[in-house]
Amino acid sequence: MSQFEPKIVAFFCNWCTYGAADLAGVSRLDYPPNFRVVRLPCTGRLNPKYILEAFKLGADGVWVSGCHPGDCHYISGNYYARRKFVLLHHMLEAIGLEPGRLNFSWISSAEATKFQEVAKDVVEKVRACGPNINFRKAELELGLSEVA
Amino acid sequence: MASNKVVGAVLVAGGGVAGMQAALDLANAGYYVYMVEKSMAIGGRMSQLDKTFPTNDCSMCIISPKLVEVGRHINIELLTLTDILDIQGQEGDFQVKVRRNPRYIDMSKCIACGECTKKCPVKVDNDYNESLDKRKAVYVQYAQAVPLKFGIDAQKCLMLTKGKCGSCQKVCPAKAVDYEQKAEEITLGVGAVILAPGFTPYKPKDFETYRYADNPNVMTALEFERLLGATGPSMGHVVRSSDHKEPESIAFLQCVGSRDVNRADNGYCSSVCCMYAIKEAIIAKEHAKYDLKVTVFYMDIRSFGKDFERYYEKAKEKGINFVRSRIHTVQPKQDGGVRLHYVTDHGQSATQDFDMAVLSHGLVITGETLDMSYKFGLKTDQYHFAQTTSFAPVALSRPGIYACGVYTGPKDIPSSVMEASAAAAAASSKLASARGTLTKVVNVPAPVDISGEPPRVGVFICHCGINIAGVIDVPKVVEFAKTLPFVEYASNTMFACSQDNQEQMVRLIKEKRLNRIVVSACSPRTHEPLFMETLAAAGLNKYLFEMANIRNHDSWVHAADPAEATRKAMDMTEMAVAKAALLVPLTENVIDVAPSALVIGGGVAGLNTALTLSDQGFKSVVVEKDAHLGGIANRIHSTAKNEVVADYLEQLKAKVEADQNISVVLGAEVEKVEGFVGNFETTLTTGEAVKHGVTIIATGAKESKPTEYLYGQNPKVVTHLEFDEKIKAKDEAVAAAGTFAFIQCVGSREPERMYCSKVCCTHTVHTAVHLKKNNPEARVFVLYRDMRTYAQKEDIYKEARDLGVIFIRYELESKPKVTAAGEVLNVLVHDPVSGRDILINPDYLVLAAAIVSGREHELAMKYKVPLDGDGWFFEAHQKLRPVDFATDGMFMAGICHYPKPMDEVVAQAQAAAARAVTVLTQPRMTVGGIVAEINQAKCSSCGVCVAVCPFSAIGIDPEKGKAVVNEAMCKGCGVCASSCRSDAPSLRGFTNAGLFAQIAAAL
Amino acid sequence: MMSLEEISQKIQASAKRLLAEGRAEVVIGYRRGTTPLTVAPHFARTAEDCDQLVWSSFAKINLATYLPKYPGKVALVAKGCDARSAVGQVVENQVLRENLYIIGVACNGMVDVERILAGEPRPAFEATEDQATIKLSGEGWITSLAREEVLRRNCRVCVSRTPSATADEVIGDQTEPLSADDFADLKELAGRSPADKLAYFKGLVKECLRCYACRNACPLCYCPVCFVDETRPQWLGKSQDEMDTFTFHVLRAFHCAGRCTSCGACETACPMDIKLREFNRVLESEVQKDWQYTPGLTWDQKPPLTTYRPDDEAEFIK
Amino acid sequence: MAEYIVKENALRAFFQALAQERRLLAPVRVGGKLQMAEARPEEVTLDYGNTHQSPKSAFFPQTERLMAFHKDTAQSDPFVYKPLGLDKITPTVLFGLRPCDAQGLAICDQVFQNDRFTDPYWKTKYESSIKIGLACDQPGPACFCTAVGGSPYGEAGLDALAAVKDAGLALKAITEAGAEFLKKLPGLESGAAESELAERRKAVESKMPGPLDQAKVAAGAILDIFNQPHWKDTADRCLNCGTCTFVCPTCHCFDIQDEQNDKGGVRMRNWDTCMSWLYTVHGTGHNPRPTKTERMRQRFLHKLKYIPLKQNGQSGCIGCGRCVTLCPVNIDIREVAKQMNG
Repeated sequence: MSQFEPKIVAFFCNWCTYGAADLAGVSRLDYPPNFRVVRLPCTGRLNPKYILEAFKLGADGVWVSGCHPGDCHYISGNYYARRKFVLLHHMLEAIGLEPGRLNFSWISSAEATKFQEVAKDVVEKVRACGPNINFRKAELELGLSEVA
Repeated sequence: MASNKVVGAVLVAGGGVAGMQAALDLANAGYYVYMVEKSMAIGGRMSQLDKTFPTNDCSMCIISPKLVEVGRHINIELLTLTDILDIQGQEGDFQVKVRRNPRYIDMSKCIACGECTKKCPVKVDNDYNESLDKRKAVYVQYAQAVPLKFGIDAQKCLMLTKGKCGSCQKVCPAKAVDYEQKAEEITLGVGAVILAPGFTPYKPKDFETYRYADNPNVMTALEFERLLGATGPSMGHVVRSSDHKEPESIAFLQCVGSRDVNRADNGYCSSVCCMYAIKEAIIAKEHAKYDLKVTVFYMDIRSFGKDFERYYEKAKEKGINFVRSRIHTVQPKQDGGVRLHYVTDHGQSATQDFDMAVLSHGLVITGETLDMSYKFGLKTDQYHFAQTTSFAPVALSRPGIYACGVYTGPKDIPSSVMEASAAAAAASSKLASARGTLTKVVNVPAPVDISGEPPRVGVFICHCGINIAGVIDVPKVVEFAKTLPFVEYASNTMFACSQDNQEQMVRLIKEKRLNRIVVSACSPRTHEPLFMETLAAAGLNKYLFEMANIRNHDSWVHAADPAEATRKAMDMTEMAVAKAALLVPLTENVIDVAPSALVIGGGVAGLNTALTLSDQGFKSVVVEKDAHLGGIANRIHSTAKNEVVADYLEQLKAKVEADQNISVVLGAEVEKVEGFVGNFETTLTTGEAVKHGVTIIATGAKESKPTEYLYGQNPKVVTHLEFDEKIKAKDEAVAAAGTFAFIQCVGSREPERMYCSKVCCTHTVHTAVHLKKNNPEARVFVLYRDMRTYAQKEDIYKEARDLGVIFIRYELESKPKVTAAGEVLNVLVHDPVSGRDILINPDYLVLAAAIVSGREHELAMKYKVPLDGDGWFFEAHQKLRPVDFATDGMFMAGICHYPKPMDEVVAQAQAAAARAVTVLTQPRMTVGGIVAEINQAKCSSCGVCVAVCPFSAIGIDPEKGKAVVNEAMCKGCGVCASSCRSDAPSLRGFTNAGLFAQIAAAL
Repeated sequence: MMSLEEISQKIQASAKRLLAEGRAEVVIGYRRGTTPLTVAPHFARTAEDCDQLVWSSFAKINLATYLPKYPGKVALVAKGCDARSAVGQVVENQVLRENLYIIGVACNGMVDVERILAGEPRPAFEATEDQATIKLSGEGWITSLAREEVLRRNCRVCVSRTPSATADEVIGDQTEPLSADDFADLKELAGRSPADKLAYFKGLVKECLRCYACRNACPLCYCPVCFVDETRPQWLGKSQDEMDTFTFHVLRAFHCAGRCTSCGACETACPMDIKLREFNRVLESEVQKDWQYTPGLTWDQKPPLTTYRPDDEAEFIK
Repeated sequence: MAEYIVKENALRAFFQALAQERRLLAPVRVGGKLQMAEARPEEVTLDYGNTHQSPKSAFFPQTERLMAFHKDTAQSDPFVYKPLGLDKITPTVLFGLRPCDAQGLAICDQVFQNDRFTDPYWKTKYESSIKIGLACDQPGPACFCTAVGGSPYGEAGLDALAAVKDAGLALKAITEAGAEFLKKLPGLESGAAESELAERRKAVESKMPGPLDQAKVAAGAILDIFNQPHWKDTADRCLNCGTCTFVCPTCHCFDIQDEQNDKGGVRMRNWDTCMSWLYTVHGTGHNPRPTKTERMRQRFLHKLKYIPLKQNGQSGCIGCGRCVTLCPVNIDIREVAKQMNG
């Protein structure tokens, strides 16, 4: 039986983690192809809605990554982001999101190896959670099931 | 033969952080810049660093935007692999002869795919990694290098040395390898030259004591830095070179090749080693997943910069052990480790074993740099640093040639950056008449109006030779792209970035009336600007562009799974198309800039800023709250270089008075502030309203009033400034006195004021020398905690000791006790070396009272700029933007930023002026593009966006009661857009709709 | 202890005084409701209007909800939680401090009317109360309930019953908290499986009608356009999709994080009697734990999502 | 018409018979609340009071998937909307409808099928159902059916009416369909219910409010009522929360939404509420009912002026009292009706 291949939406800030992914490419550091990257100027741009939206649309996992605290290209963007993440992460796990579905990291543009490690780790964690059934929209699919 | 010709170009030699900053400031101020770099890429030493102190910022992350900016600047011509041969002419009109050495790779063709490196059979020590690992003979200096072009090491290449191999030429998909390239000499006409050649780290090879040469587990700090680096030889994993085992303990040995006239002949302090050692110690402990023991062996910890002392304290809290001692012998151990022999603080011999030792080696001037100084007629000091004065800290002995960075003395990054801006200001001070004469502007056709048109997306999918197509089924992605909504045209291309493809794209955009463009190729971080220019050239608004990074994020990392990689490329293209279809043209607007400055503070910093601005032809108003100019410098006798401050001040004031561009308002302060960059309007307490384009805060600081050591109770106890005033006044009692004592760190480096006042140690030894020279019989005692005579100031410390000044160290826990018995002042101090208490009866007890900030909260609020916890004005970035505020158009200079000596104050003042000129030089500023906007119908005026904006770019419109974005200040981070509960702010280019479309397309 | 009648009289007297002095153009308080166990918000603009102002254990709706952008000078009859909401609104520029006068009332907690009614299926036509009891009567029956036992859940853990720090005046004897919310139930839940947690929280909102009464009753939900009403992009469907509903509650709680004063207006308004505060409490506990922040206690505090500390803890971020 | 008595000990069998015949909707306790819901015979309660929510969702659910299409070009009819569910509607019996609610459904029926429009989803469900009322002996403090032309023993919209008698039921058929249905039920005993019901009706009605005078509202010009000053005062209190519309048996507004993903799309109908800003906002951003005053006024006018105008004087409010009880700020339609009448 083939193993479950999760679909993961990743949100990277342009200046650090997106750069780390670029560098991982330059360095040919391979990692699983399970995620799709949405490039943001800053993790501060990440509206918590986007995370919920990704789950609602059926993402099995979400990965958010930006500059280390203090390294923000926009001075304090990721400090504000971090507070939002603290609340959202706590909230979602408190109401029953499986730990491992929603992942956060700080990866600087020089940390290609950390990028590779975290990428692998995120995919494995999400894989272990299994398909996202509980946080996806059903109404539409219920309707579709009648015509498909 | 003097000519009056003034050339509006400047040559900057050295592409390190200092050279880059100078080049950017000049280019942004209307001068054409030749940036000459010896190696294949710019970036300098900073590109080798893992982190930077005291913020632990990732070094590469913070310089790479600067690298890219320099690399892409239309008015900076980057000459890599280039040497300067000769400088002829004089200030205003130099002819600089340079030699451009061959790279053997055609830069216009190289796509940096790395195929050549893969195939190259030659392995060479990798200098970027301090020879800890190997690179190939054809290589790129480092992954983020600018220009991102490969080059061939002519000394090692088999083809170039032996005429055989040629494999790189065979595999290069872009046909970029050219073994026939030859060196060429060219002459550049420039008005001024800035030299920023930097340093080389001291090589402890000959220093047998440290066993560096024969024990691989004794490394230099720069090697260790590379070991810590994520791109280093062990990818940040701290292991010993000998056995790749994780060390259990590491010793840092300070002052290797510094403060050492015996072996190294380097009497100076290298200024940065204490801090980088602390940093490396902290990072090493963080990297180790176990309890790594780190000990730093030091003579004095010199954490004198902004936030350095706290960093040192934090290191102690983290368990890093600090031992005051100089290691005299390093003995190798069987297990590969070292046994250190040293004498303790209390005079006892001791040994300790470590698995590794790191030598904190100093910064030295290379022979090559020294040769250059001689050749170009530039005076140097005994340590080969270029000579400058305190009042003209970036001007070299030959007019028209300026310096910045370590060339003039050891210093850290922010000081180098400050000097770089200062050098830009100084270098252009005589060139103002030629500003804008040699600079280029880009002319683009007016964009076509696409309003009302449905999206017509053009998709270009790049093969990147075999880089993408070797893994991804590109034709399949093209066919898929054609099925996506709004896609009008899709095709594949061998190299999307090639000149012919750009032309093809322009043609297709026009022919097929494409109004959105998607390129699936490499990283937007490197290539987006290029394609945006292509759109502009085709008459399309450049923001109607989106990229899918199917190379770096796909083919290069999923080579093992072509099917999944292809699927991913399809998804990524779909995401890009989905977002692109929702893009709208973004407009850029121009706003007028008032070409003048308001300088707040009429001290040395403020006046120098105003004068430097005047050199560039800009008017300024200097507001001074006192009734006279000069500030705190009025009370200082002389500088560390023995320059008399009063004479200097007199000249300075006279120059300011005579200057038509400067008007001074005395006895006034800022009452009210309106406006923003380019258009400030400040009302002074005198009622005068000033319109200005930029603001420079130079409000200075104060000497604190000590609350201990009988200060204020006994007339013999005085502060530094009070004592200086006596010296200035040639006080007879001082001249007659026989015994002097100085107590250092009075009110500094204490829990409630955890910073070093930076100037006191130097000022004390300088004064002590003065006293000794005036009266060799005088007995002078200095009671100190760590002597912080950094850089060449160490010489004064040595001179003081040579003259017989007695230095006694004390601990914070056992401060000297000062009592008075009648006329007699008793100073009792415990000497840790002898273990005895020493009683001194000085005629004068001089206290190095802490320098304290003015805590200018009100001023800060008015200009929406921040103060740090100690009340110092808080710069935009501690390393790379030391004179800028995060708020555009706001700058700072002098000791309102942090205590510093006169030369650094002057440098910072010139730097502030240089930074200000980059704003003032354009009569109009372009604003807009990717900035936030507010949908006022959705705004509740709750103020969240105002509070979170890092750049104070959002305010509440008092009339409408709704938030408004000041496009001139917005940097496009989007924090407002994600913080607003009702989605009133939107970040253009990264709208909710666009991002939702991407998310949906991803799934 | 001051009786309800006395408190009512004092409110009336204050209201009249404030109107007469021009300190307020309207006093927002409560009047008797048209059915038992209810009060109605009352906007008193004249002295006669003021005579109808009352205080009762049914004054559970948070009148601060009316404040944002309310024109002119307003006096607000406020319990502790209501005053905290008003303070938050001032901090968030919804109300001008100089246009607001807070008539604070020492609150002894409001009663849980839904619970009382659920326990008494016979139609009640009258309800009376004194300090300790609520008396309910219908056709041929009368029953009395101990007030303490039918308090709302949020009132049991209220730590700011009397708004002494921020009110312009306080009526009634200072009341002390019964206890503080120790979030013990949430902590217990946190230790359970994700499936259990999800079942609990999804169960809470199973009956949600998406009427958004909770939002409209909330003093913090003053956005001109709520995220659920966004149409471009419309990211929350309008159907009874379980996840859309759930997302609404999660996001609403998120938007109230560090701002919610546990006034319970949402639960009061909810026609389905959903324990909406459970969502808010999850974040309330986190905000308290991480940033030691309690909203609405002072006029100059910065809501936690509008600020940061460089050393904020976030150990879950790799 | 047929009359029956169901003794207490025969109740269970009666409900079993109902459930056997059709899908049974009846008052049951759900999470502490009395609701009209799909019920097992043993769950049916004859409790006091009205169900928490109106029974309208039996025919007009809050979300109703109307049509769907798929995008699979390999299958037939991609991108073509096909109706959903019409062929899967099961005949239903509603037991325990309060007369006020039955009246409410009858009003909705006029909206969903009339001489201009027919809504197949409503029509099919409504017409295939049997509605058995349960008369109301203990009206609550917010009940006022008698004030708006109804009665706790009213028969409009019902096929049969029952009342609790000795813990059992007295039951009579009202329509032919009702009579037919009851006749088929096994074990139902005939008995004299008609007179019992008539007598009880009088007794209960006498305890309830008399007719609400709406003469001036009926006669008045809409614009005059529009401009009455009392709206502002009520609007001051109104939160626009829309609770009233969601619980009202005669509120029937809906919003049609399409949702789609990469596999296909669904068209669904969801309850809407005139209390919402979104209800009237135009694509331009203009909103003809910009504030809560207009929105709240609209609802009362709809109930008390527009429906009577369109449905021969029938009040759009049937006096169930749900909005009065559940309004968080105690806006009482009885008071508003009085104010509207001058």
